[in-house]
Amino acid sequence: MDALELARANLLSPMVLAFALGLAATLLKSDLKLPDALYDALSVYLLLAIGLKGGAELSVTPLRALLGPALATLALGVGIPLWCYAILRRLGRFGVADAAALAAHYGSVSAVTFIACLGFLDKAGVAYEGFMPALVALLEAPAIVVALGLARLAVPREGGWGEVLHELLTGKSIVLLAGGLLIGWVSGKPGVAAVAPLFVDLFKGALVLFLLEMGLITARRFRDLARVGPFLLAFAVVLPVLHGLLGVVLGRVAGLSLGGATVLAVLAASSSYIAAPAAVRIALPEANPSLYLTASLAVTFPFNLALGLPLYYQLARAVYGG
Amino acid sequence: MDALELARANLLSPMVLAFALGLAATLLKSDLKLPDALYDALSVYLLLAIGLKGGAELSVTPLRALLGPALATLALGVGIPLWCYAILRRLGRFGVADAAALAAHYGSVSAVTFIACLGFLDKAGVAYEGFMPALVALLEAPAIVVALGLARLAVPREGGWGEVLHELLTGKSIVLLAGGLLIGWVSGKPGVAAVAPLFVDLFKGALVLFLLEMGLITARRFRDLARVGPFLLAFAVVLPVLHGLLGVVLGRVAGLSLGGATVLAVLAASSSYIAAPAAVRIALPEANPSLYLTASLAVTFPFNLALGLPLYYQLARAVYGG
Amino acid sequence: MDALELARANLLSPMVLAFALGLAATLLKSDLKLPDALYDALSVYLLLAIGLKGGAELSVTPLRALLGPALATLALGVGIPLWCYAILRRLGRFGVADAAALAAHYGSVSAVTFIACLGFLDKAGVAYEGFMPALVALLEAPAIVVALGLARLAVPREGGWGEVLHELLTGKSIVLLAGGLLIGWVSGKPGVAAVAPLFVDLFKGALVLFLLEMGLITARRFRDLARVGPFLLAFAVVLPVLHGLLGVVLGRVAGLSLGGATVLAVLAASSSYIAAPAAVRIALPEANPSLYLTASLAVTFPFNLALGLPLYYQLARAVYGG
Amino acid sequence: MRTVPLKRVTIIAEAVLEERLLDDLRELGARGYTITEARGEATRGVRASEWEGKSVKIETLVSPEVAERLLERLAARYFEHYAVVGYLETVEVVRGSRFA
Amino acid sequence: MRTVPLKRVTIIAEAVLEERLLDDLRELGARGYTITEARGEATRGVRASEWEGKSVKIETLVSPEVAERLLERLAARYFEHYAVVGYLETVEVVRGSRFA
Amino acid sequence: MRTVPLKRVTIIAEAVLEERLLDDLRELGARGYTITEARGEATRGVRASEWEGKSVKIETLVSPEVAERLLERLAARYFEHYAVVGYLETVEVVRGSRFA
Ligand SMILES: Nc1ncnc2c1ncn2[C@@H]1O[C@H](COP(=O)(O)O)[C@@H](O)[C@H]1O
Ligand SMILES: Nc1ncnc2c1ncn2[C@@H]1O[C@H](COP(=O)(O)O)[C@@H](O)[C@H]1O
Ligand SMILES: Nc1ncnc2c1ncn2[C@@H]1O[C@H](COP(=O)(O)O)[C@@H](O)[C@H]1O
Ligand code: NA
Ligand code: NA
Ligand code: NA
Repeated sequence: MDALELARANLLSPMVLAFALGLAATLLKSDLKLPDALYDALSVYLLLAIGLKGGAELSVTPLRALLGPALATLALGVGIPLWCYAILRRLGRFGVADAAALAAHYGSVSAVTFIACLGFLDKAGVAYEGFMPALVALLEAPAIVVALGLARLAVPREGGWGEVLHELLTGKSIVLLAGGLLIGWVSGKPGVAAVAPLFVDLFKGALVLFLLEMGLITARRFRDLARVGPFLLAFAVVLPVLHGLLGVVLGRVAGLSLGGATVLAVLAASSSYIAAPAAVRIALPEANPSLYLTASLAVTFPFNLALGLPLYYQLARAVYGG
Repeated sequence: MDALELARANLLSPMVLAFALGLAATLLKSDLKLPDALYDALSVYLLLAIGLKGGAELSVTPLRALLGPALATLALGVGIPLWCYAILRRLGRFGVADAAALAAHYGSVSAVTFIACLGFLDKAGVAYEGFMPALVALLEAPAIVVALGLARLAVPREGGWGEVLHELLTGKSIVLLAGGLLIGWVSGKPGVAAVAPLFVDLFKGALVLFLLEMGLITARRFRDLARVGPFLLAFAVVLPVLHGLLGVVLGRVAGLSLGGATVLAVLAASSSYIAAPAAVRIALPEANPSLYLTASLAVTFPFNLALGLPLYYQLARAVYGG
Repeated sequence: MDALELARANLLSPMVLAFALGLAATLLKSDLKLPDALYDALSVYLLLAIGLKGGAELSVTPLRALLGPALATLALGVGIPLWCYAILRRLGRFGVADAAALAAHYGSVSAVTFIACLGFLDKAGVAYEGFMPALVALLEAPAIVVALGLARLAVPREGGWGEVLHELLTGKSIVLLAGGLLIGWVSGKPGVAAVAPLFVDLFKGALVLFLLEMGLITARRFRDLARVGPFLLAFAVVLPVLHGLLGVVLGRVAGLSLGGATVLAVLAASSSYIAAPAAVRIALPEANPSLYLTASLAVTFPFNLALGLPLYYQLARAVYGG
Repeated sequence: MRTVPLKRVTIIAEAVLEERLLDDLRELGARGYTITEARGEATRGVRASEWEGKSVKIETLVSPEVAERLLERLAARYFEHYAVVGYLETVEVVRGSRFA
Repeated sequence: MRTVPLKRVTIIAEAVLEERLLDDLRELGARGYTITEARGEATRGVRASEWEGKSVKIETLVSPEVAERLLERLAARYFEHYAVVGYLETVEVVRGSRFA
Repeated sequence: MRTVPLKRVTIIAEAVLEERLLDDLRELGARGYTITEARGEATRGVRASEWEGKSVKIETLVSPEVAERLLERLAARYFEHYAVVGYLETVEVVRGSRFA
């Protein structure tokens, strides 16, 4: 399929359309809402499912194959918040807290964008390394630590790192991802096969329901778009594209396949909307949530979902000469 | 299978038995209850699922095939509340508000009865037009508008139609059904195939759980049966049968298959228990909820589920000379 | 597979590992929690699912095949609380209320341990009688009645048996199990086949999610382990093993297969953590919940899950000379 | 700690009224509100058993004048046909001047 | 707006007691009640940490006499063995004569 | 029925603060608390609309001194950056001496 064809197929997939339905329902002031418990249950399910599948793959992968990609991932996790912070401070004239908060979000990762990327690649028939979920778990925390560190360098504050680090490393998404990876790795492919009807077969359908809810939530953020300002709007689209390109290049350097490099690009380009907001709200309460939540959830997430996925894949094809 | 055989098979299906289990649990004062969130999640799932399947069918159906059935459906949606209102006022001596409220319920449609009908036909091996879910979406609102209009003609009241119409057209069930139809239609059969393990394969099992909860709810209404009076009890059984017959005849005129006409009969015969109660409670607060809820939920719904489905199918066979 | 191999395979199954993940998450003070509604929904699902499957089996089983096993089960339900009570009073020096409360728990049954046992046997390729779920329903209540009776003999109290018996017999787990059995039995194998994608195929995956939550709950009980004392700790491990052995022997006498005897052993060895606590809290409020909950949930349940299952199977093999 | 005495108005109503009641609050000058999901029954009344559905409990801290207007609105618009309960208390609010 | 002073009795109890407490309310003359799901802890007590389960918060608007009887019932039946908290306040109820 | 007058302190806060507020309660001498899930808005304020998430409502029965310390803690630690509301009332508690 050529580039336009892929972009079209992505936009017309049930997953992107369900997200659009959620947006439309909120914008039309429909009373549609999904129970909170369904949203929570689906996010537990999705995280555990990608952990399990990734773990089963890990069990048949030589661990050293992971080394290069892991280092590339860590480099992204440390680098992205550094330049984001600098750009937001210098060019965007944001205060310390807001700049650091945004840096934490864009350096960390959105699991649901990652999951959508797997769906996209599966549909396009592109193979990728099975261990990619391990990289998600690896990329979640470092950027947040780096960004909070930058804020503390600029404005020293009392209170230790203990609580923040503990909350990051034992946060729900890392525990489920890492736990799922371990379970999948230890019980291996036959173990995961026994639970595949739930954790593999239903995966795409569950993603459709989840994205419907994400659409409902995202649209509620739209009313804050005006407050975000043109600089941050541009930032929330341009930086992900640059990060995507960087992800592709690093992926190639680290020896990933074309599909794997596309996934790494998506990890780099995506911005957190669960782990980072929670950590930042506690550790940087003076940062303005309407800036970071709106940029991450109402701009970058829909952009990546609708346009980013095929774009990063095209970038990867260009870089890989495919 | 002959008529009795079909009726028996319907009564002994897991779906009807699960409903009976729910009834029994409440009547025995068991502490069994399903979490509210499960009920809400299942109803989102069921509506979206029938939308998706119907939409995928629409994508391979010439749209003009829909025209006749759609007109027949609209005719039912306008006609049923008119004669229901007249009967309830003249013969039943109900007040304006109660008569209009009941007319709204019987003219609108019960999605779960529709879903149960599909299960019944699948099991009986009877084919039906794939676009029937579109008719459910079409039939939900008109009767409610007509009935509220009748009430306003009889007793003019202040306040515009705006809010009521908005709530009807953006109500959860229409948004999910119409949204599902659109998603299914746009992404087509291959798109829906990707999510079929969730939205198709699990459908009947989910219906069993949903009907268990419906049984629990319905039995709680039984205590109000006495308040409903003999006239309304008879109305709640006789009118559905007449509507069923009318649905079969209109279905035949509109060119539906035998299975499709059975479905249209069920749409006509079923009475709303979600959209209509919510709209009526807001727009006609002086109507007595124990009348319309009890008639619709505690009489007509169980009647249709247990006896109506095979009966309407027999009517269709008679009319189609099958 | 030899004994050690089986024990290892059990410990490394996704189901036991998920339980361990739940334990670890709580002990690491992670914020991971599953929504209450998910836990409730999963327990409804699991109980109904085993009921349906058991019922479908019953529909092709001559009912008299059930007689021997049912009598063996009832004997366990009456005997276990008697000697548990005596041991706890005489040797353990527990008060009347605490001894009776514990006797009720160990005489009754844990449905989730039973379910885990089926998973274990399926994986080990061992066949068992399909009607075993009926025995679970049979074993739940009698021991609780016997134990409460012992407490009343020792310390007469006012208030009739009515409320207690009613709550026991209409409790959620009995209604779902017995209801599922009936539905499965009446609608037979073809009826259950229609809902198998939900109630059969997803079963093991659902069990993994459920055990994750059980791990979270169990670990919260660990802090009370100190209060339980060495006697009760030993009791909570030794008695289950003895009951397991007894279950095997009675199973053999009652004519069960090797697999069936293993299941009966697990029923005997498991202790209740839903029906018994609720009944005891109402009927014996002066009993200390931290004793019975901790022993049953934080000691016996993990012991059975991790070590008991392969152990009871080995006992059965020894007794059956297999 | 300096506190300001304010009225806490509590409204318990069938869930279907939530949006309208919040509109009333905003219109009549309440500066905020807190909602909890509730269920309830009027054990001898007729209404609550008829319209079975969830209830919401809406609490708002307001000045005595706004409280008065809210209760009047309840009486005027809802008492006749809906299952609604309303009551008020005086509470001591920290940073209370924000709300009055 | 005319209001009637009534007692609001709040009972916080382990969920397993809900049915019994509602029976008590009806028996002792309460005309209605509102329930919200709660969770809680008695941070230094022993009870609440032992019986882990959900709590319910039951609120009822009653006359002073009924309030008195309710509190007596709580003390007589529940305080010894169960995790139960009860307290009362005076509130101003619209249409309050319904409840007393 | 003998009751003891105590302060009931109510704190409504974004859910992310729950653990910290409970730590404060324990540290400052509250003997128990009850939590209900809530949602809310400060209709004219800025904060609550920005940080969208669930709220919790924490209630605790305490002596007047502990109440005072709690309100001071709220003002010192949370009011600047977080969406927090706090208020207190006097209530009559059965077996109230347990809590003070
Ligand atoms: N006496 C009462 N005390 C507390 N809540 C009440 C009382 N009476 C009614 N309610 C609540 O108010 C709702 C509506 O009551 P009503 O308008 O009397 O039907 C009920 O569902 C209860 O939640
Ligand atoms: N001081 C308190 N303030 C508010 N609620 C309390 C307090 N103490 C106990 N509770 C609540 O009452 C329940 C039972 O407390 P107790 O009877 O002391 O074990 C707890 O779960 C809390 O929800
Ligand atoms: N006037 C009010 N009455 C009752 N609750 C309020 C009021 N104002 C704010 N709240 C609650 O307190 C939370 C935080 O408010 P704020 O600190 O003003 O942003 C809101 O989410 C509401 O739940
Ligand atoms: Na990123
Ligand atoms: Na109809
Ligand atoms: Na047992």
